[in-house]
Amino acid sequence: MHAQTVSTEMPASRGIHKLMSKVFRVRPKTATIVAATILLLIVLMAIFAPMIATHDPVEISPANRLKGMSAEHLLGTDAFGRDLFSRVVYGAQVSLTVGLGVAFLCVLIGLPLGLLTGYFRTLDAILMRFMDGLMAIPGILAAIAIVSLTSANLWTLMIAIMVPEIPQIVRLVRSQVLATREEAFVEAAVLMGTPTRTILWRHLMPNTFAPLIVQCTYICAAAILTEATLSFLGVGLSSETPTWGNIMSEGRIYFQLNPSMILWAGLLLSLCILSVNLLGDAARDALDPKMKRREG
Amino acid sequence: MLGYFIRRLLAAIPVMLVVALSVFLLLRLSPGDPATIIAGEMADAEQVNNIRTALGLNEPLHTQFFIWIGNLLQGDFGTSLISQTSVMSMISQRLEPTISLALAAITLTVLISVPLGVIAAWKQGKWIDNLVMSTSVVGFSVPVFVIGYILIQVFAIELKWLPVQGYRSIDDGIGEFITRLILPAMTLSSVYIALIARMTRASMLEVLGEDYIRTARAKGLGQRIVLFRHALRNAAVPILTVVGAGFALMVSGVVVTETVFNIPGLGRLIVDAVLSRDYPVIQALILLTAGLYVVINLLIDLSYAITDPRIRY
Amino acid sequence: MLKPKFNRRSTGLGMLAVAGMASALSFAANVQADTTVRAVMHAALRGLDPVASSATITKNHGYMIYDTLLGLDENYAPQPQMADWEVSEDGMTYTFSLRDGLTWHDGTPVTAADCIASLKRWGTFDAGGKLLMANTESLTAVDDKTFELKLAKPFGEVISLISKPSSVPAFMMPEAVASVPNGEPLPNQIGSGPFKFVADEFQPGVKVVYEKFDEYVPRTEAPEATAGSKEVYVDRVEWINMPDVQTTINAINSGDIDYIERTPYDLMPLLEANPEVHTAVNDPLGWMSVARMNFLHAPLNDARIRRAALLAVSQEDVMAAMIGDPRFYELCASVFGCNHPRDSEVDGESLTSGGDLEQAKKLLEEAGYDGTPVVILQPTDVATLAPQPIVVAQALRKAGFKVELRPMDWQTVVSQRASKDLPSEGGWGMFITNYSVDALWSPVVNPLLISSGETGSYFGWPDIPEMEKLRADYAATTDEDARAQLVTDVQKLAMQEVNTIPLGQFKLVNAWRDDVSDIVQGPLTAFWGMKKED
Amino acid sequence: MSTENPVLKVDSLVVETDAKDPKQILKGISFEIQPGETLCLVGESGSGKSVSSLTTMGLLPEGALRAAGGRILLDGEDLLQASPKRISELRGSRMAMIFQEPMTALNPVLTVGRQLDEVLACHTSEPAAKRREIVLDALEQVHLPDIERMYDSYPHQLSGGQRQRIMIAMALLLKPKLLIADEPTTALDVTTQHQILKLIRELQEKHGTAVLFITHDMGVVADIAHRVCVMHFGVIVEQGEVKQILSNPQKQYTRDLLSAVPSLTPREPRPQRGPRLVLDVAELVKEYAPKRGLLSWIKKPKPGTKAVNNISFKLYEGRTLGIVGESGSGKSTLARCVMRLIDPTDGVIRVDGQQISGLTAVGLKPHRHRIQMIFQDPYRSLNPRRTVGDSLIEGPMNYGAKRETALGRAAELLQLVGLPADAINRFPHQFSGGQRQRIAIARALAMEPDVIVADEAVSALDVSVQAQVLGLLDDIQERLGIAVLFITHDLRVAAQICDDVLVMQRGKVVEYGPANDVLGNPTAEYTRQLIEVAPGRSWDFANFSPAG
Repeated sequence: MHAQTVSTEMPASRGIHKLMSKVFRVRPKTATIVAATILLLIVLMAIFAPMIATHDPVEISPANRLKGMSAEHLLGTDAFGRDLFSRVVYGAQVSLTVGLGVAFLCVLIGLPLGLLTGYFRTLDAILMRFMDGLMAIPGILAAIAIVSLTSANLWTLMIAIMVPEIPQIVRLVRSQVLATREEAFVEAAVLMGTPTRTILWRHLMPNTFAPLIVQCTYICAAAILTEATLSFLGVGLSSETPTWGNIMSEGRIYFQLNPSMILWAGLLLSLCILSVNLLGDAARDALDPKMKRREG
Repeated sequence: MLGYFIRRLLAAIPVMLVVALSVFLLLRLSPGDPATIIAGEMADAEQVNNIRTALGLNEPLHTQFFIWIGNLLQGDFGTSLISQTSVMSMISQRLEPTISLALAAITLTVLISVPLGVIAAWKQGKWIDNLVMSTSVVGFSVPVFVIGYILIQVFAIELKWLPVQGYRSIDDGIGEFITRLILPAMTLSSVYIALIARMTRASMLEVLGEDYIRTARAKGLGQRIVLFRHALRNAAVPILTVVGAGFALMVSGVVVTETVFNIPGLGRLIVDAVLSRDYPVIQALILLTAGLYVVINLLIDLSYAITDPRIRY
Repeated sequence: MLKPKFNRRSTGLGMLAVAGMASALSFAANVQADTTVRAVMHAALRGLDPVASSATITKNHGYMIYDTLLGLDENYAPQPQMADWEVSEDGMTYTFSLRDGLTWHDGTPVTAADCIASLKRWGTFDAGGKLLMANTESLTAVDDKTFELKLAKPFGEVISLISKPSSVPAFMMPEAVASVPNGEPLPNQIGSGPFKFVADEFQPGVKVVYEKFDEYVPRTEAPEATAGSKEVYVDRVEWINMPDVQTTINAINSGDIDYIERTPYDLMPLLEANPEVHTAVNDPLGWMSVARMNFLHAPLNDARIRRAALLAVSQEDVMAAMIGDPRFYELCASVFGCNHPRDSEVDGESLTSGGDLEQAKKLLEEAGYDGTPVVILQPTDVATLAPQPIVVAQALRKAGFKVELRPMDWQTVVSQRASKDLPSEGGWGMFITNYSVDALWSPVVNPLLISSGETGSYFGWPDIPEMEKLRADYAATTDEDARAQLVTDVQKLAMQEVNTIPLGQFKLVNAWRDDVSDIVQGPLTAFWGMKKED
Repeated sequence: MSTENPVLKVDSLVVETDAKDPKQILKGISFEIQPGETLCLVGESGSGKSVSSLTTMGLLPEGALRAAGGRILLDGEDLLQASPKRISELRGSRMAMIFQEPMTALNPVLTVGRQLDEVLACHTSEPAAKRREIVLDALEQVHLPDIERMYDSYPHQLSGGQRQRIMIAMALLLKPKLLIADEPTTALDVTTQHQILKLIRELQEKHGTAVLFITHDMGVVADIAHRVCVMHFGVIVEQGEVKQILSNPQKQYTRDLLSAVPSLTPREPRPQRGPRLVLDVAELVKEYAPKRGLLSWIKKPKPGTKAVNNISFKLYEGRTLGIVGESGSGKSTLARCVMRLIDPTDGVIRVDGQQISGLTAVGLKPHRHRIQMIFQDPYRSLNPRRTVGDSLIEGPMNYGAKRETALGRAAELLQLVGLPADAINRFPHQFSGGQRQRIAIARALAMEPDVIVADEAVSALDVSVQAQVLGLLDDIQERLGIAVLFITHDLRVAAQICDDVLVMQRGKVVEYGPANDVLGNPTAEYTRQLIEVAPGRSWDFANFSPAG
């Protein structure tokens, strides 16, 4: 029984999604609430950045560079004399845009592809070879190549982070469809003459949502991290656009002299990812039918 | 088993073709021209064009692709455009540090994360479970380079227990080799430990609910035997799968760790190659990692059969 | 800021045994019989052909394994190195005589034929070399150790070009090596310089290893810049590439490396607090940061708009953001760089006095600037090139320009600046680079002044016949007064046409551990003359 | 018997959920078992019978349930007071347990011998060679063939019956005083079940073991029990000697339970309703291609497995045809072929005269609605995310019905299957299994089919619910004249509902004819054997008397 599921093409990678979604489990409820609160605060900070920030985040003032904390510059200034507090506040915008944008676009592209490959065997055979190929390219390498070979703007950055994630979504949806299409209620729909597109849309798609939401939170967290990593490697966004990644990347050489230059951006970044991960865990607990059965 | 192995290898061919083609197109269709980089500051158009011709960059795209693939099939990965050394030798120079780092990290990871995961599953809901699980979420959430810097600051600069950077080959003495590997391996494994501890816990929880665990308990077996002999082996397949899936994570970590600790490995080679548009090196490395990914996953699949007698290929 | 902590030993709670073991182990492996200098250079050596490539690190590599006919002394005056020279009465024939004892690394003697081939090859790559060859009628060997250069017309720069250290020095290679076709790699790394290249240990992007060339016969004069004795006192030199400056600083503080070629200015406090590490400026001339505009496309094809851009910029801002520490930069409006005989800052006053926004706005208005954005290529991965575009962009915006910063890695800048397309279609409007001052210091060698339009001139392709005439006049005359006047004229014209916007002159800080000594001052890091305690 | 010292004495045992607001699962039950005696705990799902056994073994799921009161005395020792270490010692040596699912109760990654050996290694200090001897002897005692090979086998290499024998061998390895058997035969085919029950009885007599036997199957009770405890919602409703309970139940609940057990005697033949042939299956074959090896293109192809091998039958309107067989007989494959959920390899299927076996998906659509299906698992046959109403109108709307019309019809159908009209706006998880199966029936009816295929439609239900659903099907058939193809492994159910019966074995027809003839007077050896081993065949439960 097990052997059968394992022995089909590229099983290890195919199993990942099911597994990934299994990875995250019960969290104490308070952690979820704290996570949601933190995330909400970060979102609010991003939205109201113009009101919260004390300075223009890109306004340089070389005479005031590398100043410590003061009333004028709450977190001090960076190597260009830009106000760190304002940059950190504005940085939330990019990180959240990248995280949410990548997750959303991945679903937008991956969900239909996954539904179709899960249902139509011939399409599956072709498309999944392609997806296997994409998956075999380590994401970070693809991202480095895409960003540095084209030009680094928000779109290319998001595309670069997205490309390696899409096959993951396709696989997840596909495996979900493969499992669900065996369910009796789908067979019942076939017997009632329900057209295929309706079966896909009405019976199969809603059953992919639970794992999809969980997966999305992890993609979101991973995207935010990847943005920071790309900045670290020197292939991120221009520092004209403040992001937590490039704040840390530019501040990292001052790590021993003035740790606060990366501390705050790093702390917010980690808190943000942590919250998203925790919410993912919570979503998983809430949506996992197995957990429900156990409770019931 | 052999048949399965061969079939899987055959199935890897289209995968590798997709990889090769995507990488090739990505490189050739994006802006940036290695010839201008080689030519340097003062070169004029004619010199650049000479270089392009000498490098074969003036051929039509498909010709370039087939020449490349043809050479690949003969085991020739080409010559670096920038340093004019053979790509094979560049890769083999860089292989040892990366492999040492990866193996050290995996060893560290398995030694730490599996027992942690087992204990967390056993003590589900207790404080130790919560501790393991929350630390592992943090492990995911802090960028690898931050972890690296913190470890350097604490263990190398403040405590001076370990060297701050660099790699020494195992030929230079095992002690030096190991001391220089500890911090990078810890850095690299931070994410991995988190992932595998969680997977182990999840998989163990799944297994602990199985009937045969109840049977084992009903037989009056001790907790340790139940956990490690009966449960862990059955939980192994998903854990192994994640070990394989973590390969992609590992590559990302390697690139960053090698930069932070100045380890002359493949991770840095690829970043350098991308930044200098060294097409043959980029192509070879991405193909290599993709191939490695396929092979690792194949090995992992084969290892299922060792842990689980039900699986026969 | 936190105080750097070097000598403070934290008291570890337990695990002392582990610590002891670890440090014992690391000591054991550091003991080596030979003296090896481990240096972190400013970049990784990739290209190995110092004539075909103008990369600075490749030039440094060239000075390790190759020698030059002539060198420069402390005062930038040409001195004999491999050869002595004589000039004929009419100034049209130069005779070079090789000194005794010169051999290639493979043991064969250096001959006049080798040098002629090398000069010819250099003449096809280097802009100065091209200029020399354009004025040369013949290069002929008189005997094994003597050769003649005959000029076709009067030309005053023969010796200064052959002795110049930037951007491509005339390195001498064996004839077989020098006759390799353009575009192909050098067949080997055999030179006659003080060091031998260890090919087996070369790891592109990681490490280069040089060994002392035992048969090298140094000159007897004291070492001075690229002239004088190049006697080597260490057995090996290793250039180690470190991509992370933080790691580099940690490495020199912990003794893993001996020398840093370019110390990150902001991290100086970490080194200055360590008594075992010295820091100093060894190249008094240093570098110049320069902005270059694209003369082909709107809006920068209008001299008034280019001038407006120049007026908007304040060097102080650029240098402060880039260097920070005022000890290591100075403001300099000369297109030739400052602190040498040919500097002139005429018409660049606004640059050194904080910019002149009012005048810039006025000029923009006069020129009828229509808001076409200035596309600035912005490298993100090189510490000494990343800050300038950001500061310049802000200055231009304040003057009323629309600016589009296009972030990319430096290598993309290198290939994109060759594009003559419209800025909106993959081309560019401005990029910023750094030049060693010795590559800018005369109208002849300064690439930014070549104004021959789309052929022959540097990226940006200015077409200013008047400038070409001034440069030709300069090259042709040897009269010092006339030359001084021409320097001023060139500066004036360059400021009017804005061949470049000088952004300031800065110095590189070298750092080394105290067991290294006797470092030769000069335009590049010399590993000859350098001593290291065992 | 009751005068001896009981092996197990459960006294006022209370088990509740481990929560802030605990709910009692066992509400103070008491019973005892004497040596050599078999006590059957019988009850429907949720009665608490399994919880009693798990509590005894100390295997209650931690953090979910806990024993809150009472005593469990094993040989006079209170297990609820014993330390976990002591319980561990007792498990396997003094008390042992066998479980319902032989397929999952053995560790799949360890050899059978190793798993048996562990018991000895853990509880005794015998040397390895001696242990092996004991294990082989135990395997011998449970009548396993080829015990040396068996010793080194992995569980997946054995059949369900063999695994259950291994479990029994394991349980009895140290000759425990008490054996707890929790539904040990439920997952097995009747033939195997018969053998396992025989084996348990044999070993019990041999060793004088006390057996606590948990089952929901009255047939098994009749065959094996000395005494019976009937449980319902955590309470022992009634206990006594088996004869007494079966023939003279005191409590209404027991009576209902017994009455719901279908009789093995076929019901009276019903009159033909009409001559209309609604389903005609002729020479149907479903062959699965052999697994293709690497060298398949050079080797001669191996023959495939014929899951359905040349089956023909006819079903007239208003009639019920039962397809009966053990697991693996091909009956479900047959049903799915008839439904065209899978494509038959060969043969003809006609629904209402229209051949549907060769049609494409598009060609099939106009005919789909004539034949509908009811699935086995009521929890999986309804889309959990759609309301009952949405599920009911989906089919009619596919065939052009207006939403309002379809909804109206759905409400009528819900009423017809005995559900309240407001069920239409609710979601499946708000209903019990029996109710869901009613909804599934309503959904099938909404399509106004001529034939309904019911694939093990009642086998997942408790016996009382099963009786209700069967009654409903009968009623609907009466009213609407629908033909039913009823797939079941349960001869009792088949006897109760079918007009005709087709017995399948390994894809082939063994016997086909009117139910009376096939079940009442079987001609085929296999059919006879099936009836022979049906548990409780000697008792007529509904009439509280021995079968006539």
